[in-house]
Amino acid sequence: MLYREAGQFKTTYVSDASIFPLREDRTGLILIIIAAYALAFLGNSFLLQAVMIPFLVFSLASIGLNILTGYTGLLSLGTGAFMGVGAYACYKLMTAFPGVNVIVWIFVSGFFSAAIGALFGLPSLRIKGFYLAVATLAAQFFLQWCFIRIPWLVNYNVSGALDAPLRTLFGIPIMGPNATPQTRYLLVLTIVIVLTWLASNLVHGRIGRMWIAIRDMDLAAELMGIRPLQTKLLAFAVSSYYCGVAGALMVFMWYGGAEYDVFNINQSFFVLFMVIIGGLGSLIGSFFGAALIFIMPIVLGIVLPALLSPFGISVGADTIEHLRFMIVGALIIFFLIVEPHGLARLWQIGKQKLLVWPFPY
Amino acid sequence: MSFRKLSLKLVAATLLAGTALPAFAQDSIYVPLFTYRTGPFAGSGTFIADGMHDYLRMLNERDGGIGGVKLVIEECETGYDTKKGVECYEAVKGKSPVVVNPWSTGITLPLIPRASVDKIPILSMAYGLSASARGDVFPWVFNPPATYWDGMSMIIKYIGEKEGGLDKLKGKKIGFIHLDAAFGKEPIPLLQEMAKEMGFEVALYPVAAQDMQNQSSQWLSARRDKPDYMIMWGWGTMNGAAVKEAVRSGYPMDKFYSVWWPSEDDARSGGAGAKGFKELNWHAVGANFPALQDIQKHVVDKGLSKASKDKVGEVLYNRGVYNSLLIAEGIAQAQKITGKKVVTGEDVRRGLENIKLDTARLKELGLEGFTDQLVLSCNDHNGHRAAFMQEWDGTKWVKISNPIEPMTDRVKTQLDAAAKDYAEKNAGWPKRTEACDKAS
Amino acid sequence: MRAPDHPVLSKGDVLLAVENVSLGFGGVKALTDVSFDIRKSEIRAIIGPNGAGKTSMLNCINGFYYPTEGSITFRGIKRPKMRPYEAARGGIARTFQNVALFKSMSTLDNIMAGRSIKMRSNFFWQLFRHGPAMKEEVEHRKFVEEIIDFLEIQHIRKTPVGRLPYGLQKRVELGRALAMEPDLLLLDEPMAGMNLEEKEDMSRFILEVNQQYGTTIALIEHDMGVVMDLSDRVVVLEYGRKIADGTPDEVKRDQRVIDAYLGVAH
Amino acid sequence: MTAAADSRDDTFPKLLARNARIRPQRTAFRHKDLGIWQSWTWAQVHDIVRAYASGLQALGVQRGSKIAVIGYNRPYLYWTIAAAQWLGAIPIPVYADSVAEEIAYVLSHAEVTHAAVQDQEQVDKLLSVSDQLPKLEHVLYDEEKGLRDYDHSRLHSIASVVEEGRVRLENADDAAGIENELQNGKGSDLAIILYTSGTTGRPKGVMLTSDAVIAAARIGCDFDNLNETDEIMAYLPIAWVGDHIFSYAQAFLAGLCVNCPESPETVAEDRREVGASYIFAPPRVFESILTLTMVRIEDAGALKRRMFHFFIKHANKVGEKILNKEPGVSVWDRLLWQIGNVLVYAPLRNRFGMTRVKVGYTAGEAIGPEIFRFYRSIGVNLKQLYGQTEASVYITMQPDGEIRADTVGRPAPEVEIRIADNGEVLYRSPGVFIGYYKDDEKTAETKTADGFVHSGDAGFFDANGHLKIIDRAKDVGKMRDGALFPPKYVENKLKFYPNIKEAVCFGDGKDYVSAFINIDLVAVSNWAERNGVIYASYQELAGHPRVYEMIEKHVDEVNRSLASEPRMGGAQIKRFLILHKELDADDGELTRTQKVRRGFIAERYAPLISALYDGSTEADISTEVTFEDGRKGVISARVKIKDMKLYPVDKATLIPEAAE
Amino acid sequence: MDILYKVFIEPFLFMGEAPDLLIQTLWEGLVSGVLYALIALGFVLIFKASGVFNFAQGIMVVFAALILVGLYEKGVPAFLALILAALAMLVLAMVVERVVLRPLVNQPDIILFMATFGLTYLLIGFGELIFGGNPREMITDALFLPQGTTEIDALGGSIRLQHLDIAAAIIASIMIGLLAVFFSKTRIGRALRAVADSHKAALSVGISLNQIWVIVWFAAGLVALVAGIMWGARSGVSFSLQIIALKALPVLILGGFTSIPGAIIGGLIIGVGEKLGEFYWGPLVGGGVETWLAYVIALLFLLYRPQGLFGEKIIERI
Repeated sequence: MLYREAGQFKTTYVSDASIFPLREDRTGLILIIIAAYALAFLGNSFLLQAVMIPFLVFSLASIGLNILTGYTGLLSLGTGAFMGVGAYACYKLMTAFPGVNVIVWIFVSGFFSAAIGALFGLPSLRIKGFYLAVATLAAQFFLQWCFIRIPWLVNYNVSGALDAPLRTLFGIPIMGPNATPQTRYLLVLTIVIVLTWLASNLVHGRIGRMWIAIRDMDLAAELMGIRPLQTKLLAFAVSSYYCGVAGALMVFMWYGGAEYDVFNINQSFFVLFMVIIGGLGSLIGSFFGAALIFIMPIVLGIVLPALLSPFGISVGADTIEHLRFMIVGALIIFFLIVEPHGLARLWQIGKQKLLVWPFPY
Repeated sequence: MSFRKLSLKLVAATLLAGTALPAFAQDSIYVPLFTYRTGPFAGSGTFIADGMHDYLRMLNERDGGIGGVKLVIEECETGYDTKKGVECYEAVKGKSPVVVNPWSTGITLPLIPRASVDKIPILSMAYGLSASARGDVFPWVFNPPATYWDGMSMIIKYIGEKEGGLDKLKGKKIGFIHLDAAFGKEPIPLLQEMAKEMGFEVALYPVAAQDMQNQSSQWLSARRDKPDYMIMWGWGTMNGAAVKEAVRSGYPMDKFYSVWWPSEDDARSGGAGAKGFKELNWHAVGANFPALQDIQKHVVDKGLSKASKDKVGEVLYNRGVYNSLLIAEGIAQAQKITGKKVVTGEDVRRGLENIKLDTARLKELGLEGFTDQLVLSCNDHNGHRAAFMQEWDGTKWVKISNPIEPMTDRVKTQLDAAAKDYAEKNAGWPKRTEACDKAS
Repeated sequence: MRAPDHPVLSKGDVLLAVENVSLGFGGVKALTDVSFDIRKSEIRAIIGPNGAGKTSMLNCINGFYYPTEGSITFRGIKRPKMRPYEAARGGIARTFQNVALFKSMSTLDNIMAGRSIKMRSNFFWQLFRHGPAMKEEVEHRKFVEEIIDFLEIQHIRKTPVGRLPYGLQKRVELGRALAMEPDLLLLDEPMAGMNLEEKEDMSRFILEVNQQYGTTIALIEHDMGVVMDLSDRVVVLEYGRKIADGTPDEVKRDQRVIDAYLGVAH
Repeated sequence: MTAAADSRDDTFPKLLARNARIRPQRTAFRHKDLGIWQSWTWAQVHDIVRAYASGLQALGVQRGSKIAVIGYNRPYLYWTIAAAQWLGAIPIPVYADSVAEEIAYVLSHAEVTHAAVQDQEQVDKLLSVSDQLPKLEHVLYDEEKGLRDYDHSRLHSIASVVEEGRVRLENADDAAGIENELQNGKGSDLAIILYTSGTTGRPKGVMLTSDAVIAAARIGCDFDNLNETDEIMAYLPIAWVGDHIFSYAQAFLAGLCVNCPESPETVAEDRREVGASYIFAPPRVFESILTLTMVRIEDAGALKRRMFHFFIKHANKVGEKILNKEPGVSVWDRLLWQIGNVLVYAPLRNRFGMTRVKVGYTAGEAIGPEIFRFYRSIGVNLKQLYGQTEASVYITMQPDGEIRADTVGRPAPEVEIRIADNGEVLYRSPGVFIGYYKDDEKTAETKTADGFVHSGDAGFFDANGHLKIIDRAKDVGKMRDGALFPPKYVENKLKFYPNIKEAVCFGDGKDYVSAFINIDLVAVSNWAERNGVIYASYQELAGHPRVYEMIEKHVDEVNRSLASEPRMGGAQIKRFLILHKELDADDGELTRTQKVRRGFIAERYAPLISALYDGSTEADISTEVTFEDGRKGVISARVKIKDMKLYPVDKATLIPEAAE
Repeated sequence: MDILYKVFIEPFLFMGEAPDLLIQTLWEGLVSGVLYALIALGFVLIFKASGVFNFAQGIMVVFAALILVGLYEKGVPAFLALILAALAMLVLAMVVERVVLRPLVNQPDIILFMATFGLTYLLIGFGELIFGGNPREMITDALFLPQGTTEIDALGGSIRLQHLDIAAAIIASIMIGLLAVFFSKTRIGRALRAVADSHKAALSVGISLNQIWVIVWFAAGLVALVAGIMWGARSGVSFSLQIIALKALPVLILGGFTSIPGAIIGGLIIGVGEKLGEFYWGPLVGGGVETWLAYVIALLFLLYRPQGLFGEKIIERI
């Protein structure tokens, strides 16, 4: 209904291959980005700090896992650990070379997780499906063990934890306790936008096609000359890069310090939920998934007491938590039944409906 | 209430979430309690949460709050999960809390740097970052009445006494079974330092969080290493499982010591064999104190508590009560110093620095003999108070020792080094600018 | 288009020689001592009753299986044990008995995926989708569009292949194989499950590929009419053994072939 | 800007040269090919056509040569026309879907020496009839696919010819020669021969001069203010005069951009992609779009469906008035239309690819009024025109603000029209043809001495001076009293009512008009349900007195409307009956395209017809029918006949004389 | 060289030096192996018959045990509580079939896998809501499970065998035996095997797919109940038990997803392997290797034999 695709024809392959071929989509995207930036100046610190920053961080991690699981079809349960590698690498780098701006290190830290990710991706040549999930579980538990066991990683901190020292950009604190949620949000937002753009370039090009080929029919892909190992490893590396950066952002831009425990198996599951609920093989789905899985419980935590209190039911924080669990669980099942291809598919259907409006198809 | 109104309310609630609710600030004091009644550590968390809540609730019910100002008590469920803990912090931050109790070392760590920025004191009672005992470096963080280092030094001291002097420890082997996390690993440097000096040997048995209920290898190793003593730094389900495994593997329970976290349930799970298991404590168990009786009367009997009557007075319940005692005292002191009725986080920080729980004050509070006296100051945010040893007799904890003073000198050096290290590593860590109050 | 280090073959030279190939899975012998050759620019049919080992033969040729005995010589070079992608990069493309398309991709992307081995722009440019990456994308798109045009599938260019009818899927699959610009094209039952009209179209495409690009084609097909019309030479397998080899007319007259097809053994 | 051209630009190649001069960078042609819209600017087109002409010259094409153009809408085929005209040769476009025999007839009739065709398919057709075409020297093709191994001694790809031409043009003499050829072209030269696919007999070649075509094109361009920013979709057969005028003549004259679809299957999608601003389609295209719309909307959710119908109803009420900028639409109605525009009309226009439509035309046959109104009410400026190949299209057009569904508009500028006694429309305009190629007899038959052309259609001017076409002139009968009897016109009026599915009228040579009526089962059974009419079978329903009552009302309305129209009053229906069975193609009563086979019906139902004219009130009939399973059976029935009241013919409404 | 000595020589020397500890370690390994196998068995049952990788198996273990203990605490006699707990698993199986499996039939594996994730969340929330988050004690006495220890002095030391562990091993063996009989001797069991091969085949046996799902989920629920009792008796009933269920994954990998004997043997290998690893090699790297050793063992094994211990060799076809 909002679309006027009549007259939007393509006269070059470049424009035909563009990721958003329709003007309306481009406009929408720009509006969303503007709104996201505007939020930095409109939202209160709770919204920025406890909702938006983690949402963006998880979106980035979901994009990472989506590249691996959604696009390449390799199930991974090691996301948490790969995020951890990024965080620890970032910590080591920025404390070892405090002279270099931390933003650089955030981007560089991803390369370390990429390397580790590729290493644990090696078995993927021989192992498939749930079997591969176990290989990544090995990564998850082994790396997590390394985080505790190697004090060098935290510069022998007594607390055994990562902390976020003060770092500035043009004299404005961007990390550490003095960095306002606003600056951190803007930084995270920018990083996420840039990385999402790059990811979208990748998945829409040759590499993306190779990944999807491997996912859809790996044998056929190989018989077409696509090297399975290289392609899978590349997916592992790129995926882990995103997870690594997300991990660094999580610790230093959101928590402001964390123990190894935040990279546990639950974190891996959490991101996997996001990817699947959001939609396998969809970047926008990663955002949807992160929104649903992360933000919805927060909203529930706020809404449930308000919902129950008028009826004279005052519930404890723990009951709310239990209800949250149940509702999230039920919603996961519900969404899978309603749309097994995730929210992204719903979004796509919605867009398609708008496109063909008023017709149903 | 019509559905329409309800939904409007919902919308409003959603919109207002996390924003400052000035109504609180007018005539009440907002005290958020971070609790975890869910998750793998709920076994410890539930009792503490009950104790914390009930004491404050009792003050509201009995006295109408503190200094005539009602307390607004709100629990925020963390599930011992850092992510949710940080979310809780953000959620309560806007409501001007006078103090936060993270109740998890993992949550405390990210909050420490924020405390001074947000002007909210953090009370991490005998957990968290040990170095935060240094009030001059961490003006906003309090961890009374003792640090884990204090605890470790006390246990060693006690063992030494039992052996007939610390020098007798030479050649002994001490096993340290701990949760494989920052919390469990914190005392290791001190333990190893003492081992070097006193000539005993240390064997470490880390237990990963996901393997808390599967400790057979650790205890098998203990059988191999045959340590003379076992010391445990455990949390949640780990404690109970450890006691069970210790019994199963036939480890002599009277040689098994723990820091102050195991509950009655934990000890009980070892069955009859658990008799002799010892842990540190700094406050009494049991409900035979006027204040606790008041809790029974005003809170539990009225059904305002989640705790059942028989749990009142259990060790972790009383631990919660102690925590709330500190909160209440901090607020009361703040009111005294500032003369204001409704105090802020800043005031309570000053109040906490001026805590002076001497015998007279404890008696006044109806807690005579409940705990040793505690005095905090501008520089000392911990007190490094003595604790005593209690032993499981098969049904309850029995106090078996006099207060054991920590080895302050030893702990102090560790502490100073750690505080310095922390400040250095966190480049730009602010120098204390908050003025010190003269002890009143 | 091929790398120049290969010997240049002209029409009629032996492109691929299968010598005494046997293939076994555990105890089961799929192929026994099969030898034949495929000559440059010919259409070579491999026929035989069900279970004769035809698909196994193709699988050996493109490196999916490695023969337990015997050897395969491609372009005059005896092939070492290789992975399928190496065979593909060496110039062997194929289609599959059961369509093996990338279901979630569009027709265009499927065929573009067939160009993957020809695309060289590095990861960095792929990240930005600019410069060489875009240039390359456009160049190959042109090539792919020619294939689309050739196979007359313009109207389904952007349709996800999963939604296409079977006949069109087969056509897209052929397009994907053609995108590799193969020297040797293996077609595994390209006309299975097609109606007459679709078969005619497909036959036309196969012939045109063969004639226009000089592509050597080896095909498995059940429709004898099609086989006899299309192919230059036919090899007949039965129970994993070769029973006949020759021109369609020769094969048609071979008694063993007649027996095999008329069901003496069945 | 207007399409006023330099007076010297009297041929299309000259117009092309002018376009290359004044708008070199504007896109002239687009063709969806290899996935994208390949584009050519006027400068490029000029360049190609010039080289092409030179190449053709090398192949022996010269002034007066005939060159056939066969294929779907492809830029190179249009350019073949231009290149041929450049050399003074005469292009002869041929319908691409003609079978080889038809092509052979046209080509040999036109004595074609060269042919430019689209692809292998057409080449094969030509080769298959090459023995009938001894004069055909060279065949050029656009798409090489499949033709590689053909004998190329007489076969050339257009690209190679253009290339050859380019090489030749490097030679100054050849270049000058080509320039000469361009300048030698005159407006009075024969520009093109369009073969009309006559319904009967062999196709006739309509010869048109450049002057005629340009004049006609200019009429259209000026009328609707077409200019170089407009886009047109070229998807109708290039051999059809409409396409030639719209996609070629007007494009060259006004600098329109011509868009060629990828293939016939993708027209709908390509149309949407391009979003042309100037569209043309025969009524059946509009009809099928509308039908598809209605079918699809029925699959939509209930809410959406209701919203759709609500707004369409509203549009029906005020949409046309708003489009026509008529006064008298309330603010509320306008607002509602705007809301509807957001929710329904604009999205619909978008789906139809009509978002950017400035003006759209339909012609060829009568468009259903409701279809016509539908498009106008949702804001598509759709108009009707009446035209013929012999007139280079334009005879009448609908000016803005005077658009009505039931007329084809006023005479187009510079067109004179008169109505013959038998109702036939005659016209004279600058666009009329020279004559039929090699058929002077027919030419003489069609063209009067004073230059008027017999259109073959019967019609009349209504009170507003708009022409109304009623039927083919030869089908219009005369009643015994000499009054006109246009059966199709009356039948269409009847069929306008949803309850009437089919109607067959009789009256030629009779005293009065009578009619068979077939009820629409779906509509009438709905009506029956609402009105508590109980029936057991179609036959019973058809014979039900209340159904008769209802149909009688419809017939009465038709009579009243006929009475108010000039010269139509005599065709009022005096007696009618409702048939007891549905007319069915299986029984041979309808053609497979659902057209009434009047003669057959008259024979089969002879007893009924005689009853209609013998005054009886009932008649028995038994007919053989074919059931769905193929069995045959006999249905017998007694059918009632109703008499109608006739309205006096209003003599005041005189026939307005032909304008201009 | 020192490190090589420590890795390759010393542990074996130590094994020889203290054979009692070796035996004890092996025993401990076997016991936890049996328990892993019990959990893995639940996975296998469901995977075999419905192709669903049931992540909720872990929480089902906790849930079953909690119901048992919870009912007992409410005063229900122990064995009645046991029956009621079993019935609860039947109800759960029916609800799962109706609400989760039936609407998701024919969806890809990963979707069903995710749905069991949702189920896990649901059960955690529900369980905690009803029973609270506190750990409980298994009602060992009331169920007449043996307690106590037999100490065998042998091999220069002593070997301690927990009666409970022995009972666990015996009960697990009985369970497995019963399942084997069920699968091979009963009509339903044969149908289940048929369904593992092809869904159509199952229909020919005259049992609907839906019924089969209920049956296998119920069977898995019973296995979970037994596993819950055993683990609970060992280390208490708490929600953190469900994390241990993850250990069933490497077990499954080793044994193959569809093989019951595979699950048993895999469980034993993993159990013994990780205990040996932790006990003899763990100290070299600071201990705690148990957390990942099982996965690494499985991983290495997979690289050697991707189809698992008892899986058919995969011949890829196209």
